[in-house]
Amino acid sequence: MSYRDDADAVRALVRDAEVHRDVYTCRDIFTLEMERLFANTWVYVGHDSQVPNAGDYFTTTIGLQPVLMVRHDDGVVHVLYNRCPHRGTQIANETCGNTGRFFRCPYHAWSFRTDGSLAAVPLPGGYENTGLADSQAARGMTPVRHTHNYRGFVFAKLTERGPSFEDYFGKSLSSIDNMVDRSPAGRLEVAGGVLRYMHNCNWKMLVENQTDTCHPMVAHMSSAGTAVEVWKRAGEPMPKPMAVEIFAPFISSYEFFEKMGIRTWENGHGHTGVSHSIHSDYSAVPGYFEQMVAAYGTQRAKAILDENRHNTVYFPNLMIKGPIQLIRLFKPLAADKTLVESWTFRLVGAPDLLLERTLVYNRLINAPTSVVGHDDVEMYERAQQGLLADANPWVSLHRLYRPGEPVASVDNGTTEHQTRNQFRAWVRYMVGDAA
Amino acid sequence: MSYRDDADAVRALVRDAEVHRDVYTCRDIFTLEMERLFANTWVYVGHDSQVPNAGDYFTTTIGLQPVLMVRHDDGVVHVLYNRCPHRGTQIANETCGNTGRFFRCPYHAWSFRTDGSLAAVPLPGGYENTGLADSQAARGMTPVRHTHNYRGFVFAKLTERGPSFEDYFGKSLSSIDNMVDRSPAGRLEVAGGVLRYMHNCNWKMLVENQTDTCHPMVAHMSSAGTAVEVWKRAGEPMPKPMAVEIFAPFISSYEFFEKMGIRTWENGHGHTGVSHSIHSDYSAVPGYFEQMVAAYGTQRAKAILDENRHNTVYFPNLMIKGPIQLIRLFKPLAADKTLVESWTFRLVGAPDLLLERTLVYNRLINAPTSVVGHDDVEMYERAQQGLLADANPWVSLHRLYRPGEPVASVDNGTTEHQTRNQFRAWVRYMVGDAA
Amino acid sequence: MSYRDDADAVRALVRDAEVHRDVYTCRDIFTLEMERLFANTWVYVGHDSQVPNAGDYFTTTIGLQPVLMVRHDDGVVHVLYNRCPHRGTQIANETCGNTGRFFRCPYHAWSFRTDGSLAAVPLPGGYENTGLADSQAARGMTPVRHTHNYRGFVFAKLTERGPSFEDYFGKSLSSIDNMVDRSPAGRLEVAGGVLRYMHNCNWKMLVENQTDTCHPMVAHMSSAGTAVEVWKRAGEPMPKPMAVEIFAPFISSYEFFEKMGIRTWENGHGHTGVSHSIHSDYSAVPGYFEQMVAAYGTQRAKAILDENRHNTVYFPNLMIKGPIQLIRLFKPLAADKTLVESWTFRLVGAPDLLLERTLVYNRLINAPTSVVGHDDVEMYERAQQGLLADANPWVSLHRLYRPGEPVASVDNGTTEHQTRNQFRAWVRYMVGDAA
Amino acid sequence: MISREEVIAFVYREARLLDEQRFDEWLELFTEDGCYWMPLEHGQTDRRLTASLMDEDVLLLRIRVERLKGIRTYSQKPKSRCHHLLQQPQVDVFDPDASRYSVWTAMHYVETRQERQELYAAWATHDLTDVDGALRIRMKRVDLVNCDAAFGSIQLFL
Amino acid sequence: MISREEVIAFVYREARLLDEQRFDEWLELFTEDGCYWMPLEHGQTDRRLTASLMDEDVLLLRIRVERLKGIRTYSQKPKSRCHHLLQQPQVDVFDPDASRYSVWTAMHYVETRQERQELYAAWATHDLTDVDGALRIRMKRVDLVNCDAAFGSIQLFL
Amino acid sequence: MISREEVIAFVYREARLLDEQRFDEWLELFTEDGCYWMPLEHGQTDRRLTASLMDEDVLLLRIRVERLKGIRTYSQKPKSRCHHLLQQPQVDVFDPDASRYSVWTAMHYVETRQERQELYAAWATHDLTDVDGALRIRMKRVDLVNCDAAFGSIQLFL
Ligand code: FES
Ligand code: FES
Ligand code: FES
Ligand SMILES: [Fe+3]
Ligand SMILES: [Fe+3]
Ligand SMILES: [Fe+3]
Repeated sequence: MSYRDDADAVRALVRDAEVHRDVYTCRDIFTLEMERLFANTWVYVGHDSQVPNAGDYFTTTIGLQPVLMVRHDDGVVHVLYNRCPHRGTQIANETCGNTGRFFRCPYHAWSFRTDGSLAAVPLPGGYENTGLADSQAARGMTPVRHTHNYRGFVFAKLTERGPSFEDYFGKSLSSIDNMVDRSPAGRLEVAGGVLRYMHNCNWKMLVENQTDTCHPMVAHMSSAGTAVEVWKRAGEPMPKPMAVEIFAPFISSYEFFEKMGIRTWENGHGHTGVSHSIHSDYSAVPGYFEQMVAAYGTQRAKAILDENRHNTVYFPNLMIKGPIQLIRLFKPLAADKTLVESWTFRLVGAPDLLLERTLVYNRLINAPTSVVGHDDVEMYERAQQGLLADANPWVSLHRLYRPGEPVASVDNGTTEHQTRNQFRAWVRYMVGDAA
Repeated sequence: MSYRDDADAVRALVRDAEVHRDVYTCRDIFTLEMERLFANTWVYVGHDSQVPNAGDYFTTTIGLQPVLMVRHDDGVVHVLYNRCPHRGTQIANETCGNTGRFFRCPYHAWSFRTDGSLAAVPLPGGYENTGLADSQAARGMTPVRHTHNYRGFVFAKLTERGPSFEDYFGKSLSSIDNMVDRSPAGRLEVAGGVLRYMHNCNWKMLVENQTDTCHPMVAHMSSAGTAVEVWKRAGEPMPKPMAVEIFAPFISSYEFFEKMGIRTWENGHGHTGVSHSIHSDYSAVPGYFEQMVAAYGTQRAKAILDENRHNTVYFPNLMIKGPIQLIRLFKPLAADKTLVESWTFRLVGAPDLLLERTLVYNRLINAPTSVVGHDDVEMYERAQQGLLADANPWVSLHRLYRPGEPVASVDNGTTEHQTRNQFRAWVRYMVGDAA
Repeated sequence: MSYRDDADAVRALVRDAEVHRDVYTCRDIFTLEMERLFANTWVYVGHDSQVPNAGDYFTTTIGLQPVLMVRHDDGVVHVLYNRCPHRGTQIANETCGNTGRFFRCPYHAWSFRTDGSLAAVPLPGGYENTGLADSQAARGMTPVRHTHNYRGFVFAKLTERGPSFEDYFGKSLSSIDNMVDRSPAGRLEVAGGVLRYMHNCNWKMLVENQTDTCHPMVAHMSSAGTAVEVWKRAGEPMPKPMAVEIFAPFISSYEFFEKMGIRTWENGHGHTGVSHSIHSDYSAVPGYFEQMVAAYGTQRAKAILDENRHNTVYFPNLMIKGPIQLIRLFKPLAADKTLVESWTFRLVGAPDLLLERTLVYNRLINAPTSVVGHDDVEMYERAQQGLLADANPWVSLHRLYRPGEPVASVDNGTTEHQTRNQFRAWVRYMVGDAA
Repeated sequence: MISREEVIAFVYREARLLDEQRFDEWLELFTEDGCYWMPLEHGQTDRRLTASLMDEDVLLLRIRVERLKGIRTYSQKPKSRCHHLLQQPQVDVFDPDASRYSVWTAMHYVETRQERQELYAAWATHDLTDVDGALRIRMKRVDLVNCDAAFGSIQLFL
Repeated sequence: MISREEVIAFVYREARLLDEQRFDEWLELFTEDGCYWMPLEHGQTDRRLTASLMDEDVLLLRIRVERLKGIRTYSQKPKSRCHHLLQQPQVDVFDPDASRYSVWTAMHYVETRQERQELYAAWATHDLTDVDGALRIRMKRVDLVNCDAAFGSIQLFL
Repeated sequence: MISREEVIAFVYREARLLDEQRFDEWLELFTEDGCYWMPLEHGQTDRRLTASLMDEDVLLLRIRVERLKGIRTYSQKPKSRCHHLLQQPQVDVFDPDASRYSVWTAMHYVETRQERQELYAAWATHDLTDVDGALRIRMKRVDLVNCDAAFGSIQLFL
């Protein structure tokens, strides 16, 4: 049986409160995810602050597709396939740079404007009446079909299929709004550098973990628990070190996580930390509140800062942390290989101390050298192995499942509803029902 | 053509005295071996002396299935899939240890009794009326369907299919009996540590080599031959070094191996060394015979020690050497990748010198640093490459083939009958005829 | 859809002036290339000067098939599958050597004459009435179906299909002729050692590059351009260093390459440098012309030396450079992996200085440490990645395309005709139309 | 008085303590305000507003060391092992009066766990000082040759 | 009188002899009762009732060396090559009176054959003694950082 | 007067210049007729009629160095990085009178670019001479342990 030609087989992988392990381990499913999920959903590409000036570019991937994001003369950010129409050479090979007004292919010097259109070809006479003019090659570097720049966050959809940007994200954009609003200037800038962490597991395990509130007090006891213990043994030196302030909430009680709440939205999006989160009790940053009040007035400033969402999942593979100005992109490389990129932002107009804390958080939690990261990776990689066991092919997502639960709702913070929500969106795309 | 859906194509791979190279090189065949051969036969898991006390566990694989062997409170050894019913995490990741009365999953702290049953889940309220109770997850860590502990040797069969333990092994158990009987106390203990050797070849090449009596005097001339020669040049110092005593028989004459005899049994089992073997002439171990006589009486003791079987193959992937208390497990990892584990045993109640000799043997013959090992691996890995040649896809197993040869018989020691016997069992399982 | 069972799908991969990227990236296409292209065409094996004496052998591959070339007692060079008919062991594992009158398998000592026939088996009695006599095994090491030794260049065709040697190569042999004729003795000898360079790209990208005359002035500006510049800055020391003499022509003008001309032949063969080439202006080698005149007379000697073909492609995977006595073999290992072997020759009877220059050329242009090589590999490997972009699956081969262009013709040196020519031959073999 | 030989010997001893998993003794090699820094960028100078792979004071280092011993530290079941191979350390700064010693050391670091083995190539820079006659680490900086690459878990100390 | 420098030089020379495939000369570095030991376990102490990867007296070592030259040693057609990279050896015991010298050396060992190349990280401990003025090996112990991992063939000497 | 210590220090410095990508300074270490040689065969003696992987005079080396800086050197977009790890160099020839110094050095070389990292094991032989009081390289010979293997691009200098 091949999943490609059997929608029912794909449908059968996702039950009300269980999923079949093939969604994590099967190579064919991964291939279909690239074709049906990552090509038909709005996938995060990058932030426009990475390409501030005309000619600035940033190379990345959407699923396994090589693309680049470039700022055109008119200031608009374009997303192009990073592929020469002549022989297929990747035009840009560095992570970022400035290409001036043109891209020039290093193989035979075809050149392209920063909107992808073909600018010039050496010895053009050689192409007269050859059919080139009518070929796709003549149109230059193919642009990605749909792109949308939402307050600096650039998303792209590779095909005609799937919903519009607004329909796709709907209310979930409120999490991006809150992160941006936290800048007195209402602007974010990528800052500090990206941490890249390779995982030998399926990308979905990582996405699910973002709203998995029953693992911190267990899996992170070794890191966060030890941190608190060592600090206590040291006589609780004050002011509480930033590191301890960051570690400690990871081992909050079940009750803390239950009360925090989880909100789910249409199309697989959702977030933890409806009422509060592990980021709620960070010590104040001198001067910041005043800047916010100056920019927004007291009431609005309070409203913005009182929002303490924990992790917001933008299905399929982006997570953002508004209160700490950090996003994580889960890049699928193979059924059992995922690259995690953790990006940090500066709140334009806010004190450096906020960026500093963001960087400390990223280093302590998301780096390949991070003890919290080690805790999690161990779980993912053990699961990737354990799922090879054929005797029980089902993964349980029963926690707080209710028959006929609504797509959009707010639940007890320990529910697995958001993971179920992701899989319900997942299966719609995988069987091609997501018009 | 796909072997999966074409029993005739699979049947055609095994002729009376030839096999098609696809059985060694084809990835699809390997996958089917995991599903049809390793799941439906009795496969060796481990020895119960590795888990002497309640809570002791040992992790391993059956085919590619992650399992663990654990001693339950009641003293019974259970074999469980090493996989959490929640999200699939491997419960135990170390080779061995003691888990106390419970296994606890490191991800969300579900806990299980050592018979696999679910003991507790945090926040159990979250699972009321969710369907968990009726799901397989509620039953905990899935036990392997069938297990049998034969005089300490634990075997398992993953499915309902295939014969009972007794029917499957029948008379071949006599080789295990002889190894155990060699202990005055009638007990074995795994001892000394396991040697693990990675091979870039198909697992069957190794199994076949166990009863391949026409290769030692050729392939091992470089090691055993040199050993004898160096010893001779040194003036044959006496007492003959244990190493020389071990190496020398490898280059015995063809006649020696012809006379040794080979016995074949039903279901692919068989052994070399019916009348004598390369282990026959080891020098006596002071005190041992007396201990045996005390335990069994002279006649029975003699009978036990006169049995000098060389290699007994327990189809599909175990080989035991009774006279030297050593077993080798050939773990299939891929069509062209095999891990060989060589385990050694102490004869409880016998002199340490016996274990010492066993360890010297294992080190000189089975270690990744062993010259005899180097001789053999070179042959396997060359064959794995040579079999890519399409011109002649057949492997010859003609030696001493007789049309209509019986399954169970005793033959000239240089016959390839046992390899044919293995493939005849192999094809029955691979086409699903082995009820 | 599977290309194996769908000739139309394969046909659709090659358009008049475009090819689909699957020909470079698809694993199934690669497998079919091994079966239909490399098995049915005349593939270069080696040069008979590598096995001057009886018993001399050289091991290599044809596609992925392990073969060896060996000189038999009668002086004839045989090409045999490097595979023992017993269990499949590779008989010879070293690149070259002398096996005497027999090959002896290292596993069970079957021995074979150097024409492959079975010479002896130990304990032959064990094979009486076993069916061995009637099996393919009894015929020994299988010879490759067809071989042809053309002036020292040994080619082989694995199957019955495909044209005869003469029909296959036709006029293209004139390039080999010219290389051999450049020896006053009319003989070549492999000399100096082979450079082996691993590429993470499809083999065809390399073959195409051999007649790609629009890339040097672009891609090699970094190496050849810098070489000339550094030499100029050094005050153009004279005599011009051999290295500069070799590098400089790489950045010749477009006009130079346009005028050079490209010739195409039937069956995918062709060459650049009809009128002149980058090898035309090397400084004279003292004494060589005199030797040529002595051997051939003035007129013929001039004719031979005035022929300055640049690169001649012998489809599918050989390129020869007559004027510099160098050949490159592009060995396919996987859809995205290719081993390039660059071999050099001595013109028997000519001054050593010619071989010296050949070796300098090979080192500067074809070594894994060569800057020119680095330029090219970067393009291939970028293309292998870029071609993963799905948006535009077509590669453009439009340059100087004319509807209904003849197979055999001479064109402007910048045309992509030869690449189109290769793909037209390619598709005939891939759909099985090449009787 | 500290000699150049002692400075060099100190660097060798530091690596050996790690390989022998004597982490508590290793921690004692740092001054109270000592620091372990692994930059994310080549030639990185900023530690505050530029990310690093590691930038740990003694408190954080102690947390790591204690965690490695933890019975519920599952990523260390089974344990990782590490192996350092140092080129002869080069003493770049030798200033006894200021009690400043800076040592540059090319190194390979191998970390292994179960069947996996990873090799990292790096340069270590030790800023040492003399605390009542004994050398101590003010700053150990480790620059990976491929600091900008994606890595799997690095669980012990380069 | 043996100096520390000579002890260290000896360890370097031993490795170089192996890399230059001068195996006969290498054998002569061992005392008659000399031994080469590669334990299977970390910190292994027992050699008799615990398995080892190698535990060879001079007879066994000579068998290996002779085998490497054998014309029918097919696993050496083509030959393997090895390469040692040693960190500066540390003299742990220097006792001329007892003629005992113990040296600890971190090392990388690369063994290559055809297209394969494997790297092994290990620590060597040389127990040396002075035999009429020349250093000899009583025991060369090699502890692999991943001694408990599964290995392919290791055909030459670490 | 050149000392053995200076000869050894020179070899370390040469490798460090490469790792720090100070290629122009590195070039100046060669004499005018200096040469960099990487043989293709084990124990190769002939340079003229036997192929080599590299056999470069100062002109060719300068071409490489200039190319690495080139804005159109696409194989260096992004840049490669290299890392040398040297075993203690052994001075095989020390002849101040003839101004000849020959040093043998086992080394590992790591070259990395993007996500790729390759390790090469080799032995370097430096033939040095004294040019008005400063050591210079007459010949740097690099023998790879697997010189006959197939390699991908090696873009910098071992
Ligand atoms: S491949 Fe880009 S110009 Fe030719
Ligand atoms: S995965 Fe085991 S408890 Fe959740
Ligand atoms: S495999 Fe060649 S003789 Fe047996
Ligand atoms: Fe976590
Ligand atoms: Fe054997
Ligand atoms: Fe080129």
